[in-house]
Amino acid sequence: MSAHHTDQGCDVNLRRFRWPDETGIFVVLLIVLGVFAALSESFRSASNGGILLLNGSVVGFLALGQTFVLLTGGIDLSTGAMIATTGVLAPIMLKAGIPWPIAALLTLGIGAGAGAISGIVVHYVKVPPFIATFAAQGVLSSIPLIITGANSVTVTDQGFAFIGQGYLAGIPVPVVLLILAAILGALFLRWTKAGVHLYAVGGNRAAARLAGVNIARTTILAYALSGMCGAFGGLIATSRLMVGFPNTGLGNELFFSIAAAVVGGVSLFGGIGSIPGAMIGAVLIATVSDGMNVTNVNSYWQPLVIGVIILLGVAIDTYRRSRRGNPIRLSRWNAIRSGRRAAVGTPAKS
Amino acid sequence: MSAHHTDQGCDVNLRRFRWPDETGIFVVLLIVLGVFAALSESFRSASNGGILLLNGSVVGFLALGQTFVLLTGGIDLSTGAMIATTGVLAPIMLKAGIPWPIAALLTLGIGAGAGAISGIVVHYVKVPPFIATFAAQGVLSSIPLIITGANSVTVTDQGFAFIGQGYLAGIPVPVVLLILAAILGALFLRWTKAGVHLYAVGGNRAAARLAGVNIARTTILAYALSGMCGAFGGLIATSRLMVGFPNTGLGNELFFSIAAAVVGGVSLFGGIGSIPGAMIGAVLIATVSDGMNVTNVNSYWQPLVIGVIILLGVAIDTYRRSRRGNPIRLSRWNAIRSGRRAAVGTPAKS
Amino acid sequence: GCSGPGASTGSGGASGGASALPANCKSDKPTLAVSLPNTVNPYYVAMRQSFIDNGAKAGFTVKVAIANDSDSSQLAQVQSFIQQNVCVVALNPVTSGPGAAEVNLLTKAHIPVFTVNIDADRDQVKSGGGSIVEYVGADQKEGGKVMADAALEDLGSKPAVVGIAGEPNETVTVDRDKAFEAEITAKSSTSKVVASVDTKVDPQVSLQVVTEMLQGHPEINTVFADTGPAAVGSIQAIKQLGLSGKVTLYAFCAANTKLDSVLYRGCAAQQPSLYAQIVADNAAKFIKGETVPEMVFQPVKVFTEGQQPAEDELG
Amino acid sequence: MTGELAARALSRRYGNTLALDGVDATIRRGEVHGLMGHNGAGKSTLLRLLTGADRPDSGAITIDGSEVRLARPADAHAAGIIAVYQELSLIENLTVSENLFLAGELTTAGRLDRAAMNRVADDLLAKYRIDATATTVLRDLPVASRQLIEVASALRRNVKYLLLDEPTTALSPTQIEELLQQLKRIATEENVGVVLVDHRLDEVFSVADRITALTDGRVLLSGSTAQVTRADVERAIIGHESEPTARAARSAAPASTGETLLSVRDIRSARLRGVSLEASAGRVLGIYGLVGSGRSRVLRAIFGEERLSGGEMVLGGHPYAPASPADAIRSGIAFVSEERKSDGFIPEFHPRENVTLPVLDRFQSAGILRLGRARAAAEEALGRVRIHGDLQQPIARLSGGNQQKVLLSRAMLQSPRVLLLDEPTKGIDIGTKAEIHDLIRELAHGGDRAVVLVSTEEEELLGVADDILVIRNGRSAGRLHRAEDLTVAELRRLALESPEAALAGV
Ligand SMILES: Nc1ncnc2c1ncn2[C@@H]1O[C@H](COP(=O)(O)OP(=O)(O)OP(=O)(O)O)[C@@H](O)[C@H]1O
Ligand SMILES: Nc1ncnc2c1ncn2[C@@H]1O[C@H](COP(=O)(O)OP(=O)(O)OP(=O)(O)O)[C@@H](O)[C@H]1O
Ligand SMILES: [Mg+2]
Ligand SMILES: [Mg+2]
Repeated sequence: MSAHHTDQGCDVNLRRFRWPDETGIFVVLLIVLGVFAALSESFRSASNGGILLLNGSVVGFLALGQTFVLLTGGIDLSTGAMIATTGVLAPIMLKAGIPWPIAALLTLGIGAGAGAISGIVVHYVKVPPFIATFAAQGVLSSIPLIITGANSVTVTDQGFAFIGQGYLAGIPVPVVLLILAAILGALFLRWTKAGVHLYAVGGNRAAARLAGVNIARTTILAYALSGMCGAFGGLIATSRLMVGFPNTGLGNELFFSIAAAVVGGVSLFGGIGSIPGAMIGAVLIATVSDGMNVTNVNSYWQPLVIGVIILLGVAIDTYRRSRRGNPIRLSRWNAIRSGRRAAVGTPAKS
Repeated sequence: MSAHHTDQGCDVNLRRFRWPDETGIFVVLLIVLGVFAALSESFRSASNGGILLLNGSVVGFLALGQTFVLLTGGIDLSTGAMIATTGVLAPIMLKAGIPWPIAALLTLGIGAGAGAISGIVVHYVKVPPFIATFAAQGVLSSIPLIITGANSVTVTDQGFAFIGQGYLAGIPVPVVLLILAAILGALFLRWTKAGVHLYAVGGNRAAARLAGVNIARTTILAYALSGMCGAFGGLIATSRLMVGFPNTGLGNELFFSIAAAVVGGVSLFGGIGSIPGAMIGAVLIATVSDGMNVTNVNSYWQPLVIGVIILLGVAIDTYRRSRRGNPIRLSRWNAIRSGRRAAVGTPAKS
Repeated sequence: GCSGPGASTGSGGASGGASALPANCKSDKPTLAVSLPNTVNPYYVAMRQSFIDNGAKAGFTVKVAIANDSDSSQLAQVQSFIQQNVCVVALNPVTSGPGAAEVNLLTKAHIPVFTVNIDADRDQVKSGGGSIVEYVGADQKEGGKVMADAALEDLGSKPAVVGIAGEPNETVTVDRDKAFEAEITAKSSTSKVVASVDTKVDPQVSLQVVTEMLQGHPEINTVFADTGPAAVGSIQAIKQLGLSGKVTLYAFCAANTKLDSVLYRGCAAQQPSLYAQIVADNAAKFIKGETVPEMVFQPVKVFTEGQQPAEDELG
Repeated sequence: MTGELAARALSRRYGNTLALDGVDATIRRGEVHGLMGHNGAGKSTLLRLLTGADRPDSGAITIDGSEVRLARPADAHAAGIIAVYQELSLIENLTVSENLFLAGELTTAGRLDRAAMNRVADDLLAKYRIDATATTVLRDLPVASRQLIEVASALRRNVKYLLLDEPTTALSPTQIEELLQQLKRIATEENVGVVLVDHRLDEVFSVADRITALTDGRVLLSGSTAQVTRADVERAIIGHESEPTARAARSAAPASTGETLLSVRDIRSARLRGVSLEASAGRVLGIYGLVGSGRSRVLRAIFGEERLSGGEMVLGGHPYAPASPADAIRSGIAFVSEERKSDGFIPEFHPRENVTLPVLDRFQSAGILRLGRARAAAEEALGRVRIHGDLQQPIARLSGGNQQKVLLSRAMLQSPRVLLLDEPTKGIDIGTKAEIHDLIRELAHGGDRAVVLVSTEEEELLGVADDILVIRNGRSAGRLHRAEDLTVAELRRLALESPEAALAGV
């Protein structure tokens, strides 16, 4: 079969140890952290590390959920609006006297359920995910306004503050929750059937179906997980302020969550990417946002700075991959756009 | 050749006349128009028709530009921010004494140039379009804030009002411009080599390259066109208000432009879709927005109503296609996700 | 303190030339059309309710349109008002520049316009040939000024080191920030503004960016939040960083939030319901041919320790 | 213990095409059943219906006499029916082992047992002599290996009926022999009913117990291999008995010894380690080598698709260094790639549009396309190869062989100076194959054109090519062999020998 040339030393090395795909963007993250740390003493403080992660936790959860959906080749536009809905439902339940842990679980359930409905629409009604979740976004951003008449709902049960303001072993609870969820998610993707099926459906839906994968179940599961992650976001947001606002999460959150996943190497075309990658992407975005405020970057410049940093980061990552000498991997995007459809494909040389 | 059985009447009919792909969503549009007209007398007035189209013209231009990019399998997130940038650049040029027609042309050129830069980054730096245009969005939304210090720039040249407020043969100029641009765009896609190449690149990048398509030129062209359409949007927005505001276009415009294209049958995966479809999608979205305001739908309910109408519209369209007994098109999304990669593959009948 | 309806700081005023008014004004229940930026901010929720109630009392059919913070939807809504040939329009522009274009359109259609809360850009109104019957709103600059005074008073001899939790993209809020800064530096040469962040008028965003600002500038002892939602987020940010007692907040008032003696020590409130009421009443007068003042600057209402602004007294 | 899977009057219509028209067929366990037919006859469709990948319009599927409803592939799997489809249906972003076990993963206590799966996968890879490991990502494997992996994946499952759609197209002769033996063994020893779709009579006759031939969606012939002759099958497929072989045709039309059109000198790239060749006008140059030896890469390098690190090329007397396929096309080179689905055609384009894509320049005036002229030219080009199927539909809906014909006519339409063909008759039926061989030779021998042909099928290579270059490990000996001097055995020996030995030897 295809020839191996042991005289080509670098090939042998390459085979012996391959850096994981996430290395590149992780290095970019380290560089960005380094630059901000050099610029600002306050940025270097340990407490800032906690705050950075804390402030990034909501987008982190959304990015986590988004990853499941993106892996199947879908997209979830409703994830920000899910924060709005669950963020007011939780305090309403608390007002009704439901103990906070139960209210929190119910909220997660509602998030998963609402997500599952998107999944059902995508799979059975066969509407493109963009449209199905666009509609879900509309519904989920109207619901809290309608229920509350645009008023905020104050949380009456002080225990609920634990979710957003508590600390476990010195780490903010939202960060602990996110880390746990990300680990569980990564284990799920790697060590369960359903996890592999998510990749399979996104990689080649038709082939997955022919192999006997239950596409319906897989699709619905992905959207339900994303909905649940959105509900985590809603719980954290509301708990941090102890007030539920009907328009929380309707800002940059959605965008940032998709961007985090894509920066971390998740393909919008499905089938490629990992949770560690998406989480590194989310931390990168949180770092840039935090760093800009800590170092007092003028707000007019902030969109530009974040855009440029992310572009540079991804470009560096892309370049690093191209240097690995694996032509098919030259660029992940090329691999996706051509390699994917193009089976063996052409060396990405265009 | 394969056997034809003329005794199966309906098939013979099918062959004689095939409704274009856009029919389904067009019928949906007619139904929505009908419902609003039945609900509100003001909606029926002729002048409302003009206003509806006028208000839809900016999103229409963005959807037009977005279509070119989506056809190549990319996405342009910077199109709303392009409105912001070009919308303040134009009045600044006018202030500098440049005659308005020249300022308008320069603005279009700047839009095309900025778009081309995104295209260059996508093609040569091989960064995913989502990231490249996300960065462009950041840059283009910072620029006008930085230039103006968040102040609006008043248009001093009254002639400039023609672009946004003039009428030609009783039709608002923006609508005339959009119709002209859409017709030119549609002709371009069908009757020029570059147009065919756009579809080819989105349909199968690797195969297009092997068929001699210049991928670089095609990609850059698509983003440049989208940038130019964004600049049209900026000109219209500024001319309608006679003031350039650095935040214009950063709201729902981007989302609506993508949604319009997708509703009209343009695939997010590239290679499928048409300009008439995208334009019908844009008019549908404009109709729903306008109709909700004219019939005084409570603003809390508006996101829900627009989401549900669009979902129903696309679902009906999908269903209609599935009834055509055309297995590859059973569901557009399926076609894209499986049929595309799986060539003849399996009929998507899961 | 607060002055009663109709208090006028402007001069001149206008009277309704009954002949020039739209036909609709002569009907039994003429239409008062209101366009508001959004209804996700309790401020505008209060304003809308007041327009509905007081407009009806003043004999109007009230039509409220919400622009969802988009200039272009607001323009569309104004056009739809023109179509429907309403009697009078109360306009709270999303932003003042585009607001001028809307005023000009309405003037061209001979529909009288009242601006409320946020004025339309006067230069553009003038150059575009439009006219505004009356503006009703708070004196933004005064709001910033009184909060600066309160901060300096509470600090005693210490200089104020200020971080602004602001909305840099709106002229009204920028006015508040500028007035705050001008006052604080004028009165105390050692005081200064060291940082400002963009809160996007969202409590959640405010919480995030204010924590980050306080991280980056441990020397800050005073936060000025120029909107209610920013105040909500700032309070939590200060509390959760354990800076309560070290950092004091002055703000435009947050909804449902009581002031205290340690952290949230002063706020200035606008009174959206009152502005709406003044507009409704004066619009009724105007179409009857009476003269109304051209500018109504309502002073802000100041709250301190222990007080809680009422439902409709907001930043 | 026997059993049977049967199609009863199955019909399936796609738009204007009646792909199956009342087909009856019976597959018995323990037998190999050869399914043959011209391109577009309905073979793949029949397989899809039998595996629940598609549903019939009418008719029934029975197992051991009782009707079953196969709504989705999972239903068929449950009944022990497993298929290997014509278009590879593996998932490129997954590893070999994930693919092998997809939807049938091994778990212990709900957790994937990756170690066990990798073990089994490695065993299978060793058994089928596939050069890969369980954790290789499929995307990085050559087509032949994927094909074998797919077969292996089917065999691994609990299978009663195994349906294979052209499993041998991408394989080398030795791989084919081994595969066929495996199939025979599985049928007899494991009592599996095997359906083998294949265009090569030799292969089918060597293993099949029973043969069914489809024509235009109808069964034209069915019987045991003892009863049916090759001539019967040929008649069923092409309407008459097979024409004289390509080899005979060549001797009938001797090639000229024209001037050198393209000369390639010692080109190198990531996996090419020095290849030289000369293609002369009026001659067909064949390239032979083992799978993975770099044949496709040589063609791609000439076509501007492989980044070269050394060497040079001369085309028509001028230095030639294409930066892209577009350059190559402008220089008068045409290429048919070996993987039509991945980089051959644009799936949503109609055959016509696909055919004219590389030559749109010709139909332009004042920057505007003359679609009428393009259409006429495309129709003329498509007319040269008979296509079964609806040309008014996207090419993705044609049968595999017919897609290949479209791509061949696309290359012809370019009227290239140098035509590069990589496995041009992959999946093409016997009747058309002969026509295509004639076409290639006509094209070359017409005078001022050169053809470079890569084929895994030795008979084809020996029959069509005038000269043969052997490549091994990305290196060529630089010595041409006269095709008429060679035999299949010699070819194989040359391919295995080191280039140096080949130089010294023969
Ligand atoms: N999804 C589809 N949509 C439309 N037509 C189809 C589809 N699938 C197959 N056909 C048509 O059905 C007919 C039979 O195709 P099929 O793929 O079964 O042929 P085949 O015998 O396998 O041919 P080949 O030897 O070329 O693989 C062809 O005319 C083909 O164009
Ligand atoms: N790892 C890879 N990187 C880049 N391209 C690959 C890779 N694997 C396969 N390909 C592509 O697939 C084609 C066939 O793969 P293979 O490695 O077998 O090529 P080859 O060496 O030319 O083999 P053959 O001689 O069988 O054609 C190549 O032309 C190449 O374009
Ligand atoms: Mg077939
Ligand atoms: Mg090959």
